Amino acid sequence: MSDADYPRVDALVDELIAECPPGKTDDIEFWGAQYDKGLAWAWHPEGFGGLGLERRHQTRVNRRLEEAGASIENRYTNLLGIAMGAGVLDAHATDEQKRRWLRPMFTTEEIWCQLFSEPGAGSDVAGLATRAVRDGDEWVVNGQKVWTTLAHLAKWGMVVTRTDPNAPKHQGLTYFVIDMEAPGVEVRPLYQITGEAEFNEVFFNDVRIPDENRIDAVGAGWRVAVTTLMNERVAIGGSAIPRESGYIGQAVEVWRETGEDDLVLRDRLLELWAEAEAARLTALRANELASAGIPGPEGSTGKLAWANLNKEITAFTVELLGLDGTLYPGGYELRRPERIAQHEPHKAFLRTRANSIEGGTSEIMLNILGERVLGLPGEPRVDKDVPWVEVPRG
Amino acid sequence: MSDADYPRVDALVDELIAECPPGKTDDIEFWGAQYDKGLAWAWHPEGFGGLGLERRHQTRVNRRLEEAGASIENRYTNLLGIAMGAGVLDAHATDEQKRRWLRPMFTTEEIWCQLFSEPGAGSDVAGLATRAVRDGDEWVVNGQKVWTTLAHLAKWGMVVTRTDPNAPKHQGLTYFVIDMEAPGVEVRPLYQITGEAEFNEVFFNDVRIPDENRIDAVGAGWRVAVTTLMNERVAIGGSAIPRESGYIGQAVEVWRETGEDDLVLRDRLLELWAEAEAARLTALRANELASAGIPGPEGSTGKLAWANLNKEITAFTVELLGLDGTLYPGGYELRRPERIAQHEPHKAFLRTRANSIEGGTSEIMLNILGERVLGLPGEPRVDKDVPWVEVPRG
Amino acid sequence: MADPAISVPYAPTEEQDLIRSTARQFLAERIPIEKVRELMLSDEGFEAVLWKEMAELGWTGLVVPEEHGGAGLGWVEMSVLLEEMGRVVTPGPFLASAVMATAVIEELAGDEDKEELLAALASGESIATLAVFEQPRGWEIAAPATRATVSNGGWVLSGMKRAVLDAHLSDLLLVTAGADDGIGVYVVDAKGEDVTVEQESVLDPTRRQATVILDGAVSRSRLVSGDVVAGLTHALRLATAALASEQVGGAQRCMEMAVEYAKTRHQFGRPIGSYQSIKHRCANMLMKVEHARSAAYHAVRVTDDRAELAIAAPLAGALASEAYVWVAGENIQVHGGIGFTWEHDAHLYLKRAKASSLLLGSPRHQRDRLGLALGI
Amino acid sequence: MADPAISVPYAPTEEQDLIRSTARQFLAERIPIEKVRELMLSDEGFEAVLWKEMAELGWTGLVVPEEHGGAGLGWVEMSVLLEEMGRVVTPGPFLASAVMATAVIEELAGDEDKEELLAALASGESIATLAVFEQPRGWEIAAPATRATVSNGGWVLSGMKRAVLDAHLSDLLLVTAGADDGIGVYVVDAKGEDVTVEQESVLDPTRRQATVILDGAVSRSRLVSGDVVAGLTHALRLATAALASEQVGGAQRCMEMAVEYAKTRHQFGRPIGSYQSIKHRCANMLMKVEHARSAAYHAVRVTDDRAELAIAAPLAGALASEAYVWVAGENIQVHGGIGFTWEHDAHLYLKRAKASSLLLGSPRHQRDRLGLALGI
Repeated sequence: MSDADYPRVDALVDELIAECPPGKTDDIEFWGAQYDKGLAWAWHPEGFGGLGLERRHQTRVNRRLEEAGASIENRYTNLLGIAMGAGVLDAHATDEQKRRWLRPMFTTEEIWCQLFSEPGAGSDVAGLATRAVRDGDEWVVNGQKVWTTLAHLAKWGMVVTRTDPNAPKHQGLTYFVIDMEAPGVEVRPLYQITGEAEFNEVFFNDVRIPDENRIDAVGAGWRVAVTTLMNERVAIGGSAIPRESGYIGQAVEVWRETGEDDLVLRDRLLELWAEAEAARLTALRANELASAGIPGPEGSTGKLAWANLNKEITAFTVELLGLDGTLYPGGYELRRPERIAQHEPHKAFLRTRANSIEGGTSEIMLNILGERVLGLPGEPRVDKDVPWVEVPRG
Repeated sequence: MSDADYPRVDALVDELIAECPPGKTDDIEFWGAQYDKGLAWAWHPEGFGGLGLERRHQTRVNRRLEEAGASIENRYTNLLGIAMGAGVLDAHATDEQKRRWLRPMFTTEEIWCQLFSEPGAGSDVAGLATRAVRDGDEWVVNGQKVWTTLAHLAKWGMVVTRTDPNAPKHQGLTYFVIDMEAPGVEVRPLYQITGEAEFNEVFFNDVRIPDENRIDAVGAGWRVAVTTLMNERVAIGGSAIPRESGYIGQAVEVWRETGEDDLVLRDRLLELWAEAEAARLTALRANELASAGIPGPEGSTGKLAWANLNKEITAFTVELLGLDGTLYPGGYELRRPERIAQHEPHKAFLRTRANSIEGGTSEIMLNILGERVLGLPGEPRVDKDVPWVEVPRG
Repeated sequence: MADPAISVPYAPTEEQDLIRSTARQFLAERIPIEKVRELMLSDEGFEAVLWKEMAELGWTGLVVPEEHGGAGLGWVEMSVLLEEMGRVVTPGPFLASAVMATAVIEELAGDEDKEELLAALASGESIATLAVFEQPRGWEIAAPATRATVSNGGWVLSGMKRAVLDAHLSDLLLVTAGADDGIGVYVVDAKGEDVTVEQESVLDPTRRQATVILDGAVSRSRLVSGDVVAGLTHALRLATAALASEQVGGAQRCMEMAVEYAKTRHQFGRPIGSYQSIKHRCANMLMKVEHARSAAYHAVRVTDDRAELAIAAPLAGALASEAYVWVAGENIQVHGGIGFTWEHDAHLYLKRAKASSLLLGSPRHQRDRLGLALGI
Repeated sequence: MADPAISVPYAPTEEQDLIRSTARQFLAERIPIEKVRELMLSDEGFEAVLWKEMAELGWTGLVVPEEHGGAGLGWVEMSVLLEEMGRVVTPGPFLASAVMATAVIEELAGDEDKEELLAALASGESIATLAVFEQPRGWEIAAPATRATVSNGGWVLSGMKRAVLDAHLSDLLLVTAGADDGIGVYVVDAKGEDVTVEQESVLDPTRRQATVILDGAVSRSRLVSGDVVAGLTHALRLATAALASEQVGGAQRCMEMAVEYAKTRHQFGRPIGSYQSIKHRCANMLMKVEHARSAAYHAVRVTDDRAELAIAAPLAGALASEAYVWVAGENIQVHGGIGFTWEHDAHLYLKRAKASSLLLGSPRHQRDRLGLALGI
């Protein structure tokens, strides 16, 4: 249905390109105009960067804008905002809140970050301990978050806090948008085993949030958080990449460059190639079936598969390098990384160790596949219906 | 200490050999004399086939008897009796019971079998459902046992029954020695995927056991069963075999016979060879340290390691055979097997699938390693302190 | 590396859905697992009447062009049918005749032979099988030791072929042999003189095979149009892709068996599927099955693109073989003792899985072919 | 196949227990993990004073005969010490000098050179390292491209060596080079003229290495007694066995870290070690570590039996390398996010494990050596 809308959308795109010629127009200005014409998130309501259409229209818009040479860099610069934050606001925020936050989010004038994980709450996000206590029209927040990308650049943070410690863990949570420039917010780089700091630790020390920045009801934080996590796991391992691209492509390159000809290593390379191609074809099939409205289990294995594969492939690539595998080009000076598509093999070997942890550990993904997809029973829960304060932690 | 006893033991052995020259003496007669001299289980008290010494004296006795050409075939013919039953009787039986059963057990005049597993109680042996109800000086037994070796040849069976369904699972069990020739005992061959029946199903239909055949107290069945299982798991994968023997030896043979020279398969063969040798060396080290009184974790990994290895090695050997791997020499006519040291590759591939199930599944072995050896916490138990009848089953 | 253009959609067509539902119903009614077990222990391993019924359903000529009396459908439809057969370890010569022999005839037969042979196979009146392997290892087909020589105007064959699928049920053997003018595929009457068919005792008794000895056997015709080795290779790739679909069907069923059992079987007062060791294994089954499915589906969708099939077929063969063997084995483990018994069906799948993984080339061998196609 | 006769018992002697306790105490006091981290980020990666203290403990000459100023102990004692060093990823040139260089001198030096060189190494006054590898792959030592030529009465060397362990800390380089009379090991002053030592940036910053360029560097003597290639090969087997013990120590420590964390870390109200996914992984860690330990212990117990060491060394090398890399990686997984941080120690072990697995031959390469020794 609504292919009828294509002409209308195309017209708006033509209009945008005519009024703000890509290349000749400042990016922020262009994105602003794109938002105003409802071409930012086509499925959003009119007036909030959308046209009330379906998602596929946006895919079409993006393709046409790219063809016209317009920048879609904002989707990367403000990844968490545009890919996840917008969805959360669209689903849970008031019109006033949307009006306040969506446009500068899309133009990248305000960068967003996500504040869920805590040292004590990794897989068990709902076990988080960051407290928010009401004080008149404000909330006072204390606690620590971790694994926060972009926190050092962000204006706004999506934060889940515990507002009722005596309620069962999932019920005592409330979701806020926090001003990362507010007093009491401290952001520290979190260096990882590669020597780089993609992430941050964020400390809240009596940070005050106006109640108007609360998303959805008090105690509804988990519901909002789930919306966010859904978008995240779709983002990871969901899309279909070209054949022999990514780390398997790198492994093949190294194989060819080194002139390696050991049949044993060749068989291993081909084994990994086959696994990677199967994962790729699975994503391809899942996407096609999903867009045809036939969702199936093939959609849920990507994150898990790529976590394993990336780890195995990069470990193998380092082995392919032989003695050179013991080197670490560039060294370990602790620094902020530049955003790059693909690491060189040694750093890739280290970086991919986290693929089976970040965005849901492989153990959790296996539970999800087992319980939600295959319908296997859950384990006995000791933390379900007890007040959060009484749940053993450490 | 007590090496002082060696001369005495040696003297008894010389005496035995002199009185019953091996080869010239009927085996049963010889084993009877061996028992009477206390050379059957040296660690048993005098009068019960032993001399009240340490186990290592028996090792010495066996070696000397073998050298003298005496048969130790009884240890195989009556494996479950001599390796496990005797230990149970020694630890839990009355002198009268020992006097009744030990000698004919050792002489193989009475074969023994073990009746623990049930269709509904595999890993969870203590969940067994076979009922024994007291009736005066007798017990009336009803139920079904499974995976019983030698049941079709046995005179006596070691059986665990539930005598109190309202007690928690471990407390309501009682252990008996049951006459396998008694009315109401039905033994059916249990055919396995190889087409052979090593095992039996045993059905009890109002079988009457005199109370004098009860081992240890009413309700003490679990304690006695544990003694039995201990001996079993030591038996499996405990002993050290020669290098490149067993299925890895077979794989190497097949490699050589087929003249296979694929480097990829060679690397895989060597990988398996290395794993098998490491498992072998581990058993060697464990045995040496154990006999030096230094028990360590290296003693507990054997069963698990060999289960995995036998499965992987035999699957690989069949692959080595290429198209011939699709054959099944001998076919599937359902039959009782003859006892043989090693199956041909195809049958071995099928037979070893059970290695990770029989005598404790690999999942259970991993739990044991994790909890008893590494001290990791157990899972929440839903069946611990509730009456057995209320535990969900199926 | 450029991506292959896949024109055929993954979403099943109505026709494909119909084939699936018909197949599931027919197999459930006519060859339920009890019947499979009966046939498994019989001498022949199959019954002619079932072949007749499959023919009436149009299965024996599914990929045979309509002008030759077939249904004129494609390999995607074939994969749907084979997936269903794999689910219930359907016995019989379907893979041998309707897939492998048919593909070879399509590739290498001249118009006359096509006319005659395909019609015979499609109608179910004849059963054919491929006799190409001579060595236990390597799955070499290009240089048969079997010789074809001319004798009073016709071709006669001498040699030995192994692992000839369901030869004892077949009327026609398609035999590769070398003649002075090179390798050819020769059509031989399986029941004819100077042909000895020795049924072997096989690991998977639901798919039989024989050693065939040809001692001056007369060939009624030979199929040599085009590049014979290239044609045979392509036909075997089609067979590999088709077999992969059957393997995926079997693996899928093993996963379902394991999951069903894990939900109902209790130990220590809990369904065993609530333990992570079992739950995660089932989840890994799902991933392996879906990956194998993706490879198999891809392969049967690119059969018209010979270069891509050279990649896709061994890819599917390797992944489907490994997935099926692994899932079938783990299904037994999840079932515990009962899964190791003859009376339980789990072993039928393990045996089918292991044998199928060696039929057209072991996974390692398939990866070698993949590497050759990729230039790795 | 005949079993090797192992005379050396597995039960530790009092002396071995003493070495272990001394090592554990010294390393805890002088090179605790904080110190390792400090050295890891320093230019040199080590401090001379620590070498002096190790020398005083008799470590630098542990396997050097007493008549040459060493402790005159065996490889079993060495393995005990290395296991302890592996536990705490001890940095420095110990493997290079006290193990590898020492073994080569023992094997190939004449009495005079032994006299002088071993005394210097044992006393800690000199540090030596082996410069044998030139190609990134293959770990080939028999045919160096580096040339040794006679120039005014002495030998001068030209060539390039890679992966020379701790060359920047060494006084002496033991360089393999080819001369007209065959391959030899040449002693070169590491700080001398015409020698360039370029420290490389390495994956495992707790064990440094350099590329060494020799441009007419003068050799003070050459070690050529006996069959040089055979001697080198044996020395590298001793090194492989010794390294395996270090790897086992590291793997053991990683397992302990994982188990400790699994006992205390709670998620969903339970210690994560109570979940089978974690518990079973720890159990598998135990099995792999014990298997690797068995292979390593065996190797250092048969050093006098050259034929058996040819089997035992690559066996230990392959198993210890694979076990360590796997356990170190899974230790990070068990720790989750915190295990991926720079501040946590887990990565020090992963880096040591991965680099060590490639130092003397990858597992695949070790298996190849094993196969050659077994005639497979």
